[in-house]
Amino acid sequence: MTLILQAVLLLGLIGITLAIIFGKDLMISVVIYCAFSFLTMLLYNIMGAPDVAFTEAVIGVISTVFFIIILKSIDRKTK
Amino acid sequence: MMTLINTFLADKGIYMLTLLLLSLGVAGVIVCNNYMKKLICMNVMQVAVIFFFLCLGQKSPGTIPVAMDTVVKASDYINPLPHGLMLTAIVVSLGTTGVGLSLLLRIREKYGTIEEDDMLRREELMTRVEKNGGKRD
Amino acid sequence: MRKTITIILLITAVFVPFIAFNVLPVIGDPSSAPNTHVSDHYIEHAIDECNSPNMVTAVIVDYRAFDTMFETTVMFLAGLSVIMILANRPKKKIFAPSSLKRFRESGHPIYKTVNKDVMISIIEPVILIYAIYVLFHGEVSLGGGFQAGALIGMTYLLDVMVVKREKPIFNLPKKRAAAIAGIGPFIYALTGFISIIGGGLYLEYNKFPFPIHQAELHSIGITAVEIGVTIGVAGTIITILNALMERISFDDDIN
Amino acid sequence: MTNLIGNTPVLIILLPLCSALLCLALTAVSKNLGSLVVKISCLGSLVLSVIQLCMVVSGGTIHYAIGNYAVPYGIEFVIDSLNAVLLVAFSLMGFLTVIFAGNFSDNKNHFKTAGAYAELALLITGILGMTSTGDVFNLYVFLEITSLSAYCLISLGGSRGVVSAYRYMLVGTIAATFYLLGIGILYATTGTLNMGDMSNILNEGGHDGAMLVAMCFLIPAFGIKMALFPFHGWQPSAYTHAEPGSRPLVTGVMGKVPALAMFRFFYCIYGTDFRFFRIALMLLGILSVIGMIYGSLMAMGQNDIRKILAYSSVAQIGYISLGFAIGTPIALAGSFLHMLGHAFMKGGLFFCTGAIRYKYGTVDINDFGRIYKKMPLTCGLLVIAALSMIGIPPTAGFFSKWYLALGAAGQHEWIYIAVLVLSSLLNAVYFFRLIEKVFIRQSSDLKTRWESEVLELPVTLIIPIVACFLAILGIGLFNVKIIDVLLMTLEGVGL
Amino acid sequence: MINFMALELRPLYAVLVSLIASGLIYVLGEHIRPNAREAITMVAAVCKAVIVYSLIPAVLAGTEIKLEVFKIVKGVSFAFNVDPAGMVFACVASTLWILTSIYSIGYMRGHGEQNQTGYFAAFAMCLCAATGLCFAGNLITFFIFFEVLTVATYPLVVHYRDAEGTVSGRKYLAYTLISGQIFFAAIVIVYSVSGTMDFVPGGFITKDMLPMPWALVVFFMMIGAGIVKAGVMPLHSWLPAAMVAPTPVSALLHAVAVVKAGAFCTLRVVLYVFGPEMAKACYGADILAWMAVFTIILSSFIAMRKYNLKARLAFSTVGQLSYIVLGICILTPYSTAGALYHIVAHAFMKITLFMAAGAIFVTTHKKDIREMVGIGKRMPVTMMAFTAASIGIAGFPFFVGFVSKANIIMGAVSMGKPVFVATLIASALLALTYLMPVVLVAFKKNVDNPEFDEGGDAAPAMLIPLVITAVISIILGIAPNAGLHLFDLAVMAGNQIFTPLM
Repeated sequence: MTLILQAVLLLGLIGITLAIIFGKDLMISVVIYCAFSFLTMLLYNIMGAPDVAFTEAVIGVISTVFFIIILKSIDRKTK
Repeated sequence: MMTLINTFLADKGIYMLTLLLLSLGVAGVIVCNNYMKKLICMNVMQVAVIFFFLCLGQKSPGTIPVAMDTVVKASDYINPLPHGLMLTAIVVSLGTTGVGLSLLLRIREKYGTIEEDDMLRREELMTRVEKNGGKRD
Repeated sequence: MRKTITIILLITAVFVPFIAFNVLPVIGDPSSAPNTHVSDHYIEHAIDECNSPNMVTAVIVDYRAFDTMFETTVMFLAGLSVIMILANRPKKKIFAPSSLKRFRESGHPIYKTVNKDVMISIIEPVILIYAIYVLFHGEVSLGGGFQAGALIGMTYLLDVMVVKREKPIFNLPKKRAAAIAGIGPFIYALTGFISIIGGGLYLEYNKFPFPIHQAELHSIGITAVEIGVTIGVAGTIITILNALMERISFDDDIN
Repeated sequence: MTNLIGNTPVLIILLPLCSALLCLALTAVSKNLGSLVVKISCLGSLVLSVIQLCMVVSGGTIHYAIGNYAVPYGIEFVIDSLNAVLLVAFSLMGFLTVIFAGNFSDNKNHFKTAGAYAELALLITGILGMTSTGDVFNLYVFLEITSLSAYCLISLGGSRGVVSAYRYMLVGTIAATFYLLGIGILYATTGTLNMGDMSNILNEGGHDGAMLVAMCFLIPAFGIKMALFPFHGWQPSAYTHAEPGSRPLVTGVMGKVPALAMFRFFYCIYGTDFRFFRIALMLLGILSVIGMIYGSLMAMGQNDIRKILAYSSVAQIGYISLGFAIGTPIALAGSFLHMLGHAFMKGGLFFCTGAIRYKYGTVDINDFGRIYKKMPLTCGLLVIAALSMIGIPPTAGFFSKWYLALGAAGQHEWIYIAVLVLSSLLNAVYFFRLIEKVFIRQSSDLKTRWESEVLELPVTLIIPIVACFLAILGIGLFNVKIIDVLLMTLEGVGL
Repeated sequence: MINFMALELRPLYAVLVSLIASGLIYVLGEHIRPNAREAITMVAAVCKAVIVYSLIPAVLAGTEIKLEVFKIVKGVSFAFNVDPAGMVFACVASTLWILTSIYSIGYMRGHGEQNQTGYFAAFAMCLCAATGLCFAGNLITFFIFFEVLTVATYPLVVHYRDAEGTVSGRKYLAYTLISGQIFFAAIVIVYSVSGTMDFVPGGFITKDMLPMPWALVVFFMMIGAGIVKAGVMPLHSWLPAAMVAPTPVSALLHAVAVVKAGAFCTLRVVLYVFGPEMAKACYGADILAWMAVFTIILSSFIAMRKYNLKARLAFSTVGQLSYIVLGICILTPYSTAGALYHIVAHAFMKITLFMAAGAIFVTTHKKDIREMVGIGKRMPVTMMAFTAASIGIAGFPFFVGFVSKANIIMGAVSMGKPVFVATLIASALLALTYLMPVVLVAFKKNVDNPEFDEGGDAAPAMLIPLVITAVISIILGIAPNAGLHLFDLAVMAGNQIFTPLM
């Protein structure tokens, strides 16, 4: 059962990645990267790695904040 | 049906999806025109590898690797080694992201753009200027 | 065109071998190679060898402590690199609070209902206490030095991003944070060195020259190391955050 | 004291590490203390590695288990004769670079200087660690330390440097990811991370598929890191625009360490019994042959001395991997001899470039005309290093080429000999162009930053130049001693 | 306790003396006065000559002088082995270094040359390499010195640092480096098939090691380096191009070190590596001999068409060097001795010619033969020496050229090769046709060229060496063994090679 859940979450991650690659707005990319990070955390938890999940949770927040700070000084729109 | 899917997933499916994620990440790094997106894709790539390692450590009846009792049996707990390794890998990825972001900021300041094709054009121009001894043609 | 070819090559290179060879173990198989050879030893001996019920902690700060030392160093290195790269940039004001200031002055409803200064000053100590809990409880339950450090970093992040105070809750500006981030891994390295003084090999906690029971020595070692990691990680995150936000510059503090 | 000597493998790495960690804090105490500590620690590391080499030569391979855990459970350092020799060369190069770098630092800003020193020390740490570790994951961590500090050092070289560093970072992270994936597959097959243990399990047989798949990831990974031919895209601009003070180390040593790791994987872990070994060698041979020709051809078209040297590195890495592709002990020894020699040649050439840049502020070879009258020592090294690159005896380059060719002849790979000859002729074209420019071209007056009647350069610039000069000739003339030491390890692993 | 005066160590000293001199000149170079630079050169030259001469008695007595300094590559030593053939070349090189040094001092000062530090340093380096070549005991030692010689000559060729010099420097490098690298590949192949590299009189390669087509390929790969340096057509074109260098350099190139090193390389490869039997069996010697014949005739014709004196002499060198190659390829003891002795003969004659040409250039700034009408009036001594050397080149009896050519012809006769005999005789006549006009023009009666009325002969520093060499070349013609027993050495070398076969 966990495997199916993992597969579904992975599919979600793949979808998010595609959205990031093809997106036109960097802010949206960054925000859905935050979601990506959250899904990853869930996934790690399901796989029985709470330590890694904990770390990923913290890191996900921090790196998203980093990204957003950077976005302040660069153009949001991309081709 | 359920067991069939489970067997397939356990055998190949999860690995396939992980590798797909990895390929997407690598492809993103190569294809994306925007340096910021390249950086995000780089993170995706690293997550895929971390995921791959954690897959290796799964054990179907096992619980999380925190000992509940003083006497432990190996088959009761999930393999802790990949977790340890991947903690390191995550930290490294955070470090790389930080460095990448600061480089990005710097590039934006020096060149005014973070798009690959603009950059290439600008670099070509700079090379030509350098060749002409500082004069623009 | 070149990119397309690269990607096609890449995907073939990744998938063909996997389809051609059945090289990976079945997920969840308790008898697969990665789950038997070394890992059994870690699971079964974590408690008696390292006095740490959390096997992951046992692995990262005892069995493979050397890796973790360099992992912390990587963090320090990242922080250092960020300030080196961003040094000599034109100094600007901290923009995050000032941009929020617009919200505040325009009378956004959120600023009317919640006094965020109060809120933050309640949340921050809680997070800090949690961080310390995670730090010292790492060998028993989830967490460890890295998470604790990241939490401390998060506290600072909240502090500088949300609140505009005269003095932040801990005043760690500029390069001082980087210097502190360096001290963290140094504590780690020093801990390892103590066991050399005690006559053992590097990071051999058993050989600490303290007259205590062996299991306790491991606890002391792990705790010391975790403190190092915490300092390193917290320092680094604060450094990077400062550098990215404040656009710190080395120019302003020429001694 | 004896206790400390027993811990040399780890102390060699700890010294630069601790100095780097404390560098910033010490600078807060006193202005120049941080950089001084880095210099001293690099010297200490050099001394220790020499002691360690003596120990290895007399007493055989050193196994150092960190934390005193039994082998597959903890991390292990394995110092065999190969590592020991390379450690001496790399730490010497590190020490020289640290001395050299002082001339390019910002004298007004002590913290920035200290930061640059810390980066350099960490780069040295990573390089030394990668050389001595015996654990595949530990190798990854050191690889990341090396890479991260290299990204930073490259980005410090001006606005072009930032872009080069960014591109290198993207490619380098792909390499690191592939490496992780490769060792992941090997871990999935063997359940261990220790190199020796892994080798034992893999050699029981039946793992050929997994080994092949892992190899598919490992070759690009190491290829990118060492700038082997099709993966070299990041390298020329990165080497060109790296921070001048650290450039000798970045260009001279950084590419060699992944080559060593590659050797470890294919010869020490996989072993020659691997079913696809010959095919892999052939592939590697083709790549290195193309790389040798391509690098030399590209270098011929450049005017910037840094670019010339950067492209020539692509060719020279080809020499090293050619030795791996031939695979007999003598060819492998040639490969490692070239690794040592090239570290000093390329490092030395960049020391010269740095010195010329320091004194006259130019890197265009068209401006080099007749500086040899003002800087005979620098130009002497420039010529010796260039001749060594071409492979004129009695410099180091000739002898490594000799062993490579001898190995190729032993395996009846005549085409490799032809390529070696062709490549050295192409090298000759651009290096003699450089020499011609240095010695022949008349030039306009160049402004000098350093006026002294007695010495042509500051002492801190002269020391590395003289040391490289001696090292190139020394490695050449005493190559048999080095080869004997190298063969202590290589006899067992080659074809 | 090592005996520092031991016979075995002397070849090493001979090499080191000039190496140290070169290093000293380069390092001190700009900081010391020109006198000191020249003094270093002279002292080193004399020391070297003394060391080399001191070895002659032992070699004549048949003593083996072998020295293994250290292992240069795995399995092979950096070895010196003094044998008669090497001794001949070493004597020539060290003797002529003294004379050339005196001459260069005069020339350089008289001409006010630049870059003298580099000049003297590179010159000493060349001599170091040439001596090393003579005494090298195995292929790799030989190759090391051979390449050092190649590189050390380069700064001399481009001495003037001008466009023309650069072009000829490139040409020189292209020829020598390519052939040198191919030589390297061949050495590797030879070592890997035979497992040895020591020179053996009579060769060490057998048919089992290298079957036929490969033997020829490897033969030419090895010989290529030699014949490029020796200027055998069609690989000669760097040699006339290198004429742009100052005259002492040309003298060095043509007489003392470089082309002779090529000829010597040919000798070593044909007779000491492949050996007469193998060289004959793989047709290498025959092909090379025909190439030499072709070169001898053609170069003479080209020389006639050149009016620049140095260029004419250059083509003369190309022809004369092919005598040596031909002598080696006839593969008899006589011709080998003749070829070796021709190294001596040609060295003394050609250096006289070049020194004379240089003296004319420095004194009157004339390069073209057509402008030299009546120059004998102003520079009688120089032109007398020139005449003597010219006659010697043509091979008149009682001149040194006769001895060597007679030996080569005797060898050709004994092998029954009438074409070679005819070639040698024809070329002697051709040599007369291109050198005599110079003499005739110089001493033309009834012409009163106002340019040559006053001024007197060349400066003594130039005049003395060239008179000495001219005199030596006459003395050696009358008594081939005079002084250094060079002829005996050459004959010994020939016998050593062919005795085991007979």
